[in-house]
Amino acid sequence: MTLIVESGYEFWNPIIWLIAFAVVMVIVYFFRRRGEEKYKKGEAQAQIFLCGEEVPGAEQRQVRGGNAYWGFFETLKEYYDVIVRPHTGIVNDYVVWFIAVVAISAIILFVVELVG
Amino acid sequence: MRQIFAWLFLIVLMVFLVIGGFEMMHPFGEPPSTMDQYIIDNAQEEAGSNNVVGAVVFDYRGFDTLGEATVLFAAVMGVLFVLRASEKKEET
Amino acid sequence: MSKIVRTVASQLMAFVLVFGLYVIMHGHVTPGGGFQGGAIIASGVVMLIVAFGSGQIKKFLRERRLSMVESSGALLFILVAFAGIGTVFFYNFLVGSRIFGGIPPTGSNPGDVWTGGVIPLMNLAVGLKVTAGLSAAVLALALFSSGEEMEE
Amino acid sequence: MATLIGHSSILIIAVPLLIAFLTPLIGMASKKARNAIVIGGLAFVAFLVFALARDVILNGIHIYTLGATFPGLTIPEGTMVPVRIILEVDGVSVFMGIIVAIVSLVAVIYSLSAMKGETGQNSFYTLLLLMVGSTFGMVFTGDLFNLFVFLEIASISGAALIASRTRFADSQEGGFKYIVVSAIASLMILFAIGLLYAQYNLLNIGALAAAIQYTMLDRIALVILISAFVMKLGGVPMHMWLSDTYSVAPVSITVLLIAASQASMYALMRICFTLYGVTLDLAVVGWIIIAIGILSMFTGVTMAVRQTDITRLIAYNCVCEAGFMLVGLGVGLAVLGDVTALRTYGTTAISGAIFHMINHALFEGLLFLVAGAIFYRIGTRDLNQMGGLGHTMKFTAMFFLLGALASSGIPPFNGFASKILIYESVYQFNPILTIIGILVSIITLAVFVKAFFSAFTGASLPKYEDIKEVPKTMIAAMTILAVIIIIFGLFPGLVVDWIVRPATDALLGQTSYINAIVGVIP
Amino acid sequence: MTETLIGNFPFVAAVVLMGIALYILIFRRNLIKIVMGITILSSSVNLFLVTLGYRAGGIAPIYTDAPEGPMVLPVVQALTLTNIVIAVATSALILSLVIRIYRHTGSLDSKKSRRMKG
Repeated sequence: MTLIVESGYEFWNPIIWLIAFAVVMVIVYFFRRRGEEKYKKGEAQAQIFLCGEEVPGAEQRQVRGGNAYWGFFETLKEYYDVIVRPHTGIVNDYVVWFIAVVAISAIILFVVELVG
Repeated sequence: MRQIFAWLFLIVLMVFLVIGGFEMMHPFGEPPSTMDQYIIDNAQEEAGSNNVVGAVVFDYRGFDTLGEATVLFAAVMGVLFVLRASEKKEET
Repeated sequence: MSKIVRTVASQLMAFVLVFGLYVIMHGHVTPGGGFQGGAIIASGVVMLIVAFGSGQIKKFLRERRLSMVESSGALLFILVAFAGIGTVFFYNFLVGSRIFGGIPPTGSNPGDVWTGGVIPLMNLAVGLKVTAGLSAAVLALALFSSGEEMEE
Repeated sequence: MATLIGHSSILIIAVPLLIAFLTPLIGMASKKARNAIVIGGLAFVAFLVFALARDVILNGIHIYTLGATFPGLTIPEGTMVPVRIILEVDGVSVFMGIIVAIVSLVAVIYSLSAMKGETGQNSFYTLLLLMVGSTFGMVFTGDLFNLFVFLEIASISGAALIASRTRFADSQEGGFKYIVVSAIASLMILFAIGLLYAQYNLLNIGALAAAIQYTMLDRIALVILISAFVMKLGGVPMHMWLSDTYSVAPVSITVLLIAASQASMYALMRICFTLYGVTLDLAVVGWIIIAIGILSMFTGVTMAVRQTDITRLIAYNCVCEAGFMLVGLGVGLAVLGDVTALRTYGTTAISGAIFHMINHALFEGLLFLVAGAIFYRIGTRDLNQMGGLGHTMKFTAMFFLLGALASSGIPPFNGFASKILIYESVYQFNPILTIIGILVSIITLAVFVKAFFSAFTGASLPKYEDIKEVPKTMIAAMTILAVIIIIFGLFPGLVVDWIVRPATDALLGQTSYINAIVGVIP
Repeated sequence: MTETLIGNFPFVAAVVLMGIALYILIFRRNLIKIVMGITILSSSVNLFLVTLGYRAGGIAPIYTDAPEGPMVLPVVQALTLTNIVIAVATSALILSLVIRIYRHTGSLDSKKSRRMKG
């Protein structure tokens, strides 16, 4: 009956972690306070500044989900070509994969038995 | 490509099952019967039923029959549920 | 379908009902039981649907009402199972009692219907349930595929 | 109370079925009475589950022989083998039972307003109750064929529920794929059960475990069983049905489908640890399961990054989380034979896998409920159409953030508590697996950052100006899961000590499981 | 060898039937044919279960006016009955789903009628 999760040779106690987190938050808040009195609402510094251009509307400012991580997919293009091709939504292929797993694991089991 | 691999895996699976069926199985006609022989002997006293299969279905393994009736109930409910009229639109 | 088919089907339905009820009620003595007898009667209903068309059958038989009958049959079945919970769930509490309580002599014997404990009751419940359920499923499929409107 | 506890294992299965048979009759009369009896029955079942869990953890395995003269009579006079169907409830079973109880209550509460606009609600609640009862049956039964029957009930009712939005083509397609895959998997399972029956003339798991000799037919049966159950829980490369079905089902059903997949995971554990145990050549089977787990983690998370459908994204994340459990399970299985390794890290790996199962059900359920709330309000699942919803749907946004952090293993949430167990135990088995796991967790965080920012943050779009927060009952359902997640995150030690360790010991205690059946010859 | 080869032939017949069913499920794209494949698969499992319970020269396990001789095993027959009902239920539900899919997409081909991939 303890608050500690023993895992092999390590332990994890969220209470200690939370205390440390709270201390860090207090320090961060202290630093943030020092800059706050320079901030005044309703002035130019509260506006969005886009290198002098006028700010586009909400629709254009939105980052679409499809556009996120563009470089990630560009880098891993070959990997994604390989990994997406089996995902044909055809139900027959699902059966093929099932039979493949059964056959391959059976072969592995019996090969190991014959060898060892 | 897909055809070749599908044929290959299917043939491998069939070979395993056929070998098992030929060689490893108990010979056809004399199965091991420790549990079933007890049921055949005692069905008349315990369940009071001449039909031993009926005794198994409704007494010894009656819970399976409840599940079986539930499967049929679920399927009929599902058929009526899938083929129902849905003109009453939701507000989304 | 033609008039001959309709007449023959409507006449045959009585025999189908009698045979199905026989199979259901003698399930603990002879081959058969609730599922088999229910399937027989449901096949009779399917024969009527084929002969008269689902539009005609719809007038006096709706799938919703059939599913009501089915759920009451399932309810009867599980209640019979619950009735044994004084000792154990699914306990055959009627063997040796006054209702269906006869115990047949060991070995080969001419069967006696008044045996089996709860098995005849369960056969009846399952027969009711299977009859209504299969008829409801087939009727729903026939109505939908023939473009009839379904109830909610 | 004692008699209630004595009969609780069957009542937990039979009461949902009874209410399911009653629901169409009551629903004709009044909707309020139907909802009341559904929620009341499930609350009663949940109470029974917790009482049974306390009893099992205190007093050991709970036996219930159906149809015998008294519940403990597993083997009748005149024979040496069990004849009747026996419910055998040990630590793992009650652990799974707790998962199903929580999840089913949440699903019903959520459905109250999420399904209000749909037709055919009587059939909906009937099928939902059938699914809950059959999932309880899967985790409580001690009989192989009974397991198959309950698997079939769960598959059929689940497929009908997935296809419940009949005006969308893709939901019909998802239901079709689910029922086809489930039918094939369960029929192969029945074939394997027939192989076992042909040699030992037994169907009871404990008696089979006592009698099994690992002949060639046992190997074939083992392979078929493992592959079929892995297919049912959605491990790569048999995961493709999962993203198709989870993404189109009503989310309250998806939460139940997660519980059903967890029940398949439980069946896999039962097969590997209890039925075969140390007789199977552990390293090979363990490494097969580890390989499937690694593939699931990597494929799931990399496929999740490129999805633009939010429920599909979370579904692929489910595949990834299932991979973590499979890896922990496989490591525990691979070292089952060697006592020192088992005591050093094998037990920890299995506890991590078991602890991750309930965490998985909780936070994936919360994420799916949030996605369903978004769909309920704006009527689309496409991330490209969303944006700025956090301005109006504040609770929903907070719940999504909570679930995302828990799922990607950020301290102090519960996902971290179970993942660290898996990491450190697996590290002593093979460091590369741990490195892959941490990498996968990082990509998981990236997945949810993408989903959160494109759905909730940003300037509020004009077309969603009038979007309101979702109704109270949906908020309540999500709040239940969120509170449980926070509690599990703050006090993981209590959870591990109270339910996870007993489950692990029950899973490793094959001899006690067998003796509970075979040992009590009158 | 040969007598086991001859004697165990019913098991192999069940396995061959299962092979036919799996062939249909792999290579036939028509949804109705997929339903037929599932039905044949369940029939093969039923055949396998029934052959498991056969005893040489056995009679039906019913005591009403039973002739002399050993009785075949009753449990597998109960399992077969359960599996038959389950197969009927499954095919009914799948057929209703197929009807819905055809109404929506106008095609019975599992490749043309799919909406979700990737």
